[in-house]
Amino acid sequence: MRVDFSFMVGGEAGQGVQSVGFLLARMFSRGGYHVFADQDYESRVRGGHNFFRIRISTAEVGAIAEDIDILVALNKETIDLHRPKMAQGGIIVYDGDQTQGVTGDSHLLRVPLERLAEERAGGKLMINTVALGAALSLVNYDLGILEKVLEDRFGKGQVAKQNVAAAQAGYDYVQSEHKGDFHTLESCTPTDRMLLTGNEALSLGAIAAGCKFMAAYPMTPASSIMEYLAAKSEDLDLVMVHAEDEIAAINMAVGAGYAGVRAMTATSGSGLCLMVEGIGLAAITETPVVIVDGQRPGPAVGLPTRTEQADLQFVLHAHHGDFARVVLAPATVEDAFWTTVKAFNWAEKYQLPVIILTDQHLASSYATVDQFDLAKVAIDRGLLYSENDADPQEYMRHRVTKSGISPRAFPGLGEALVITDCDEHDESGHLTEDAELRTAQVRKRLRKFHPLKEEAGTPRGYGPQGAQITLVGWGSTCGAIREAVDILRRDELDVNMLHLNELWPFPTQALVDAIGKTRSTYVIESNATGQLARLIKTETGHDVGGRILKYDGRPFTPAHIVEAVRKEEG
Amino acid sequence: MRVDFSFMVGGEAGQGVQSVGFLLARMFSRGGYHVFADQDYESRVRGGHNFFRIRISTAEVGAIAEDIDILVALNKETIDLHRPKMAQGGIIVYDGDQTQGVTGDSHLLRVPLERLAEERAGGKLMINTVALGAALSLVNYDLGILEKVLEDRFGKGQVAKQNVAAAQAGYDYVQSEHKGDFHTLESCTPTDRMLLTGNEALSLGAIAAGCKFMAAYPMTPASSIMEYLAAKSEDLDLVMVHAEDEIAAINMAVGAGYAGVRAMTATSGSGLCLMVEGIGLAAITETPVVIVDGQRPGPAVGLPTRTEQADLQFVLHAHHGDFARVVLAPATVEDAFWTTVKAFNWAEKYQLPVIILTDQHLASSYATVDQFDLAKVAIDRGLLYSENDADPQEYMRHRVTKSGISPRAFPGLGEALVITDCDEHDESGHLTEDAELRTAQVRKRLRKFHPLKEEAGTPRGYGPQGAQITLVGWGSTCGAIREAVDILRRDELDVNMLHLNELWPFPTQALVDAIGKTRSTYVIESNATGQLARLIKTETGHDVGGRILKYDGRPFTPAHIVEAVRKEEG
Amino acid sequence: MVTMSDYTGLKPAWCPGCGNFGILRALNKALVEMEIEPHQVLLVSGIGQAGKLPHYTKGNVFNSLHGRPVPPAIGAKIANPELTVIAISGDGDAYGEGGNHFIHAARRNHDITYLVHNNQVYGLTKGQASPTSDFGFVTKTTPRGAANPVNPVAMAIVAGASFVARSFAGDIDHLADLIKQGIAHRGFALIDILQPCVSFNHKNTFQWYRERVHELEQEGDDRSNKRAALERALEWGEGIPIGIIYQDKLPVYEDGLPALKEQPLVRQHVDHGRVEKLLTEFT
Amino acid sequence: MVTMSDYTGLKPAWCPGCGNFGILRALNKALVEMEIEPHQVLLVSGIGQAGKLPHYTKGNVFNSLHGRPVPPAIGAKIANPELTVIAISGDGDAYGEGGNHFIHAARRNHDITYLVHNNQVYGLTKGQASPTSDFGFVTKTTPRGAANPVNPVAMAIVAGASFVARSFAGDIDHLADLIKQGIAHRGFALIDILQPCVSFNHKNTFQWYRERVHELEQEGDDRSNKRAALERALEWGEGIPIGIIYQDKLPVYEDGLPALKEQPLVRQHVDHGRVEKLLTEFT
Ligand SMILES: Cc1ncc(C[n+]2csc(CCOP(=O)(O)OP(=O)(O)O)c2C)c(N)n1
Ligand SMILES: Cc1ncc(C[n+]2csc(CCOP(=O)(O)OP(=O)(O)O)c2C)c(N)n1
Ligand code: SF4
Ligand code: SF4
Ligand SMILES: [Mg+2]
Ligand SMILES: [Mg+2]
Repeated sequence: MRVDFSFMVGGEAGQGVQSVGFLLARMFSRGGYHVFADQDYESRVRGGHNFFRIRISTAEVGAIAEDIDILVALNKETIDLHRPKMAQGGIIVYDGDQTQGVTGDSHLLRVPLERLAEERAGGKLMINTVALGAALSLVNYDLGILEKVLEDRFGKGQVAKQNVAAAQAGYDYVQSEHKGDFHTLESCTPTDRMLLTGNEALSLGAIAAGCKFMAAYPMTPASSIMEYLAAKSEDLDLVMVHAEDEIAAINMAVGAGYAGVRAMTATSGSGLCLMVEGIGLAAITETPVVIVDGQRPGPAVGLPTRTEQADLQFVLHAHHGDFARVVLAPATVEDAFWTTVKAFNWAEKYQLPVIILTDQHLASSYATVDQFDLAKVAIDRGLLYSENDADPQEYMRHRVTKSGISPRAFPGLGEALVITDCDEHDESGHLTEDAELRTAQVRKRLRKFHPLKEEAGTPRGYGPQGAQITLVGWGSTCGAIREAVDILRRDELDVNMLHLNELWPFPTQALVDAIGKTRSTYVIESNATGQLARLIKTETGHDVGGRILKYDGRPFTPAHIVEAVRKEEG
Repeated sequence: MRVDFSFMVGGEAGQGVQSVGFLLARMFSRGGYHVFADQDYESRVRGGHNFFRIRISTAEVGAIAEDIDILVALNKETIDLHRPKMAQGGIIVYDGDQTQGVTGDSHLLRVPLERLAEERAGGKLMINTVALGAALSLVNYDLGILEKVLEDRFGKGQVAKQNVAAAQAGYDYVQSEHKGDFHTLESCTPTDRMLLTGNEALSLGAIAAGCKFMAAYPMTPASSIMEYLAAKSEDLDLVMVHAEDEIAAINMAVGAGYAGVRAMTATSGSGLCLMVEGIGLAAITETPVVIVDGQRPGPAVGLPTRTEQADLQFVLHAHHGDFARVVLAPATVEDAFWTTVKAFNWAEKYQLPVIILTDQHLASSYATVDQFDLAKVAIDRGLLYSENDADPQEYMRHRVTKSGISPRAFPGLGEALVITDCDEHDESGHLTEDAELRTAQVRKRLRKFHPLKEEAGTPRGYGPQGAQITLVGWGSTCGAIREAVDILRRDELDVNMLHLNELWPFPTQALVDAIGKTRSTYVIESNATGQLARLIKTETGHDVGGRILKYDGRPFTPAHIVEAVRKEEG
Repeated sequence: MVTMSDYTGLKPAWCPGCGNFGILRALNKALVEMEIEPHQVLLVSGIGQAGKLPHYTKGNVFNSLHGRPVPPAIGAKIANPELTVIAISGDGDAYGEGGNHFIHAARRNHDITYLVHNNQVYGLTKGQASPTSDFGFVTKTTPRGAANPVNPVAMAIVAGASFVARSFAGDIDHLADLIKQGIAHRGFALIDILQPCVSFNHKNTFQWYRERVHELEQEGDDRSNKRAALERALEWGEGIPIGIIYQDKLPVYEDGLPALKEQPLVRQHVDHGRVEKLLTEFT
Repeated sequence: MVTMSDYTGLKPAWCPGCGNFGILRALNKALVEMEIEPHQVLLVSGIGQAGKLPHYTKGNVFNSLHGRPVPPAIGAKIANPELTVIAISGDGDAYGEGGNHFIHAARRNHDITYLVHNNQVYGLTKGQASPTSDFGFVTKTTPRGAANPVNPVAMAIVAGASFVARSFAGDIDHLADLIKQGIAHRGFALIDILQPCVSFNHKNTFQWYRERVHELEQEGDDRSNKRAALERALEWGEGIPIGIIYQDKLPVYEDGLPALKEQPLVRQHVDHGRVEKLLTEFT
């Protein structure tokens, strides 16, 4: 039988919500479960209300569930807010000694977290680990791997030991005091599956693709990419520059790209606004650069720690003038790795800016994935100039070719001078005002789009081909839509999914084929105006009436989608 | 009989091409002619090749012609480049003494410009005015008003006098030495029509609309707006701040708008890239601001002194998140005035950013227009809060209303505190993370779009309704398309024009009506991908196949359009 | 009479013990003591922990973009010079993202007061290095230590600010007094405020600052001597001077604007008679 | 052997008599005398008259956006430290639009040489005020005169640059010598070059500068004393010092990058063995 079980850990910022949540997720991923977990936090460092949701399953899982089986409540607010979502037989672990005013009995299990932490694990700092033990105890989960998990996190030593003691205290307490049901979760076959966030997968993708240079300015939810690359810069021989602002960041990355190194930057909407001119610089100088935009609700600063998908039309059109670009939107944590590898290859192959649209939800959600097979990471640097091919004296960076792609040389690596300009230029790269040379360069830059469009993949389908109802989505909603398809099919609705992780070049034909055949189509997006629906209209002429939109900063759940579709389909 | 006559003045930057061109245009506008003139110059201060084209007519005229009747060539390059475009019987005035290697006889009239300037007008500086006199002489134009025209330009005094002498010298020389035909142009009834550029009209529109604050950073072709407002700041009690960069510029303007003053900024594509975040700031704080984007060829710096219309999709989508905005594109010099008045009204009425899309061609082209009737300039400041309506303690800047519009109060003018935030906020303006408040504010901001769309006008038609062929354009191409319609109709083609100067809200119904009826539609734009055509597709579903595109930085001529249509229509 | 309770705002979302509480209190105190009412004040802030301050007091509030409080503050001041305009930033906001506005607002000497909560770290985004982080300060974006820091007070003096001061969030009276002087000063007044961040800066703590700050002897000290001021400004490390480091009368940008001579722009209306005259210049 | 003719580029589109010609010549002279070949040089410029310089000589060229030559220069230098990277700006480019990059590149002390053609005006856009325009300088955007100017050399010193110099386009030998020293210096080297603009600056002419510039006595003068350097830096008006105003050995950003220890990034390849190890950290 399929196990599908949900935990939630809630409390104030600063109480260690993230830590318990992560450790729970890790315990189950080590134990062979599939895990999906997401984070909800406010734009503050202490106080407020944060929570971490973990769903574990024996089958693949790509979205959170609405119901909570076990809620670890580090404060009363958590109980008040989330009690209505407790599943039948669900249990709320909380510190009854410390939490005043909790009424009613249902779901509640009092565990003296603070007392146990002080008595058995050396202090209040351990409260959250006691809670972790309590939660694991409620599912009779084997604590055998706990020590290793804690050592991996805290290093071998006193801290790890204290944590083990704390968890054991919570575990033991529940085993002896809990009078209700236990939901036993046996370990499955342990695997070497990875547990990581979208941003971690993306960062690994960049590193695996040979990215050697990043410049960025901190901004949620992109900062953790900077921080990961910075942390690994010594071991992996790469450079991460914390720039003075986003303008500097993208221009540095373009400079490094020009000099021959795979380079990237990462930011969110506001920062992207400041990078727009740099996108045009990359376009006209035909310099490869990868730009990660971790979307969050806008306009402006909006909701800084929450999620949205309302940058699509912006990134498609950011910058004046006509030129080719690429916009990719990873659908899952695993996809974040592979999409990033593709982004670096296409940036160099087509010598243009590639934008990776991710969002806060994907960036900070954890999922279990099979270890990335690095043998499959092919690095394609595109057309390179070699002194064997042609006289370096005659090298011209922007030579007009049939494909629109001119061989790249790198400054200082040979005799060829690499000349380029963000003014319109001639083939040699020197500025020109000539009408014909201008026209030729514009055409050349646009022409690159044809082979690119050829190379682009097809959207991801799910469910039977030719179903009557198609749910169309893009980016981080993939897991939720997929699961909604499963649920709706169990309802006997004939539904499938079409999910895009390449937005530009747009997979026109695939959309035409899919939408042409369905009775009803729903575009599902985290924004207020239906930006993908608009793009579909522009590219295919199809006006998709059905829109399931959400723009409150919270991610879609499968249940939300299911309900919306059911309502429409009667 | 209709007079339709063209001059061109050409030479190096620094030779006074602009000066002669302007004076010629002024002489004819004073003399009662309709004038249209455009400028072509390179991104350099001395040298290179510049020219100034002046077309005069007894009927309205809104575009330049391809043929030149009189060419004033201040150097040999001018002759080489433009001789092929001389009309039958056209004449090239040049200084035969100074210009070597001019061969052939056709069109050429040697006038010793330099010698006459030195002998009769006190020096070489007067060469170009001698040429002016020579040109006027060739059309037997009455020099009576010359002195006044020169005094208006140079002030009463020695310089004006020398210029008169110089012009007279050129005039007399031609009268006595020219052996060929004269093309007599008699003065018409003098009028008080204005002769001004698109940017001058736009600046006047801003001033007339009560704009009191501008902040900007120099950038061709927007600098002349800054410069005009700066020049008039003392007399008209307004402030023009030359900011450190475009980011500062738009943010200053938004600050002034928040404080209750009509405020604007102006730039071109690259500068606009830097203003994108400020657009979102205006959107989420619901602050009125007018942003002029004088388009030029991109991407990036592109062709800095030339023209293009490739910012449309960019300004429609600039910034992450979903919100309402306005995009207007003046069609003619006269329209630049009225569109700007409208821009300020809409910005305040709907409390949002309004973008005026102009371009280098319109910005720097001169046209004659009837004096603007200031009695028709209505100023509508939109919904304002008054202490009589409600208790200032209860004032909330972002109150959720049915129309989406909340009354504005201004800080410091009363007791009401005006609170706003570029984070998502509640009605009072304080930051919030609440999902419902967020949703309500997003909807409110989008809702304003409905009354706006209602208020929007219909595109400008020309030619008979229901013609078989429709030419669709936007912005500065209006004059050229209009004239192309006239020419094609004389060819017996059943053509009309539909011209948009409001791009967003998009006049969907008007387009559907117009395109639905025609046999063939051509979208005419100065860009490489057909950005308006794309917008039409998105908004109406119609895929306009016919595209007449130009992206070499040079403006459309009627002849170019005529030829393209003829080719398609067989 | 204006009292402290007139300046009670929303409950701060700052960490308990944060230096920002002292700054908030000092600002309120200064405004109360100057008898300025909330509706006469405009607080323009950026994004960061510091940028939230305006919500926690009373006044007109324009909470602007990260790095950009200064330009809208300038725009609003020119629109209505009757407003007491105070811009509020964190160190990242002011000297990182907003560095260009900082130097040019100082240079043009706009008549605004600028409070920078300098905790030498990015607080809101959770602990990355800021441009004022001490050399070698290890953070997640500078795992091998931060680069040379910027010296904001020296920078402001060189850029042309006419009032440059430093204070400490742990000394509310000192800070309130400086804020009053800054508001009273005509021209650009920077007050760089040493502000402990208890969550992310475990080096520059209350204790650390307390051991180092010393009040400048204001008597007998020529505040307007730029060279001497720079000497004071460069002092950092074992001793950190607080107080007014430089003050002079310099041309104020707004004084050069003829349009502001008679009344604030916001109270003026367009005079179509004068526009009519402009039109005739084109005939 | 490298000769001047190796550095012949396209014909300049500058106005006859422009100070830029002298700068072009001095740069070529410096490169020739240092025996640097064109393909070893990377010239990164912004937009403006100054920004066109790279087209008029020989080398690798990245002609970048207005105000932005410094960041791509940094990116390229880190990608390939074997390149001699020279950034080139006008005064508007460097200190106006690019002001933030200027102070932070100086602060982090990146190993590039920065030539700023300071004509105290916007040349290419036809004569608007620049951040270095003298106080009261009347232009079309400052009809009542420009505000207080920025002092770029003082700014660079305060910001943290380790080599700060001023020269004059009218003194090619002096300038060429400074450029050589700037290139030889490890760290951020600013050379602010007084450059007459014959078309738009009729105040600060060749004559005007000639009457004022005086070479700093380099002997006996402790270049690395910041306070003394600031004294020199603040001198402007009747006398304008040229030469190296400040020089010191300060930590260089690129020296703190372990990835650059063995070979330039551009010659490195990703090692999937090492990536594999990273993957296991997530299991
Ligand atoms: C354009 C842009 N870039 C980045 C951010 C993310 N961001 C928000 S606050 C902040 C820095 C906060 O540091 P500081 O200004 O020192 O303020 P503090 O929180 O320390 O008071 C950053 C980088 C943003 N909101 N906008
Ligand atoms: C983002 C942006 N803003 C403005 C411009 C227009 N622009 C080009 S050069 C320039 C200023 C030139 O002055 P300076 O940097 O001093 O160089 P100079 O021409 O005097 O050598 C400006 C404002 C631009 N190209 N890009
Ligand atoms: S993170 Fe630091 S600056 Fe921010 S509130 Fe907490 S203590 Fe204060
Ligand atoms: S405008 Fe000035 S800076 Fe530009 S080329 Fe001419 S003289 Fe030189
Ligand atoms: Mg800070
Ligand atoms: Mg300059």
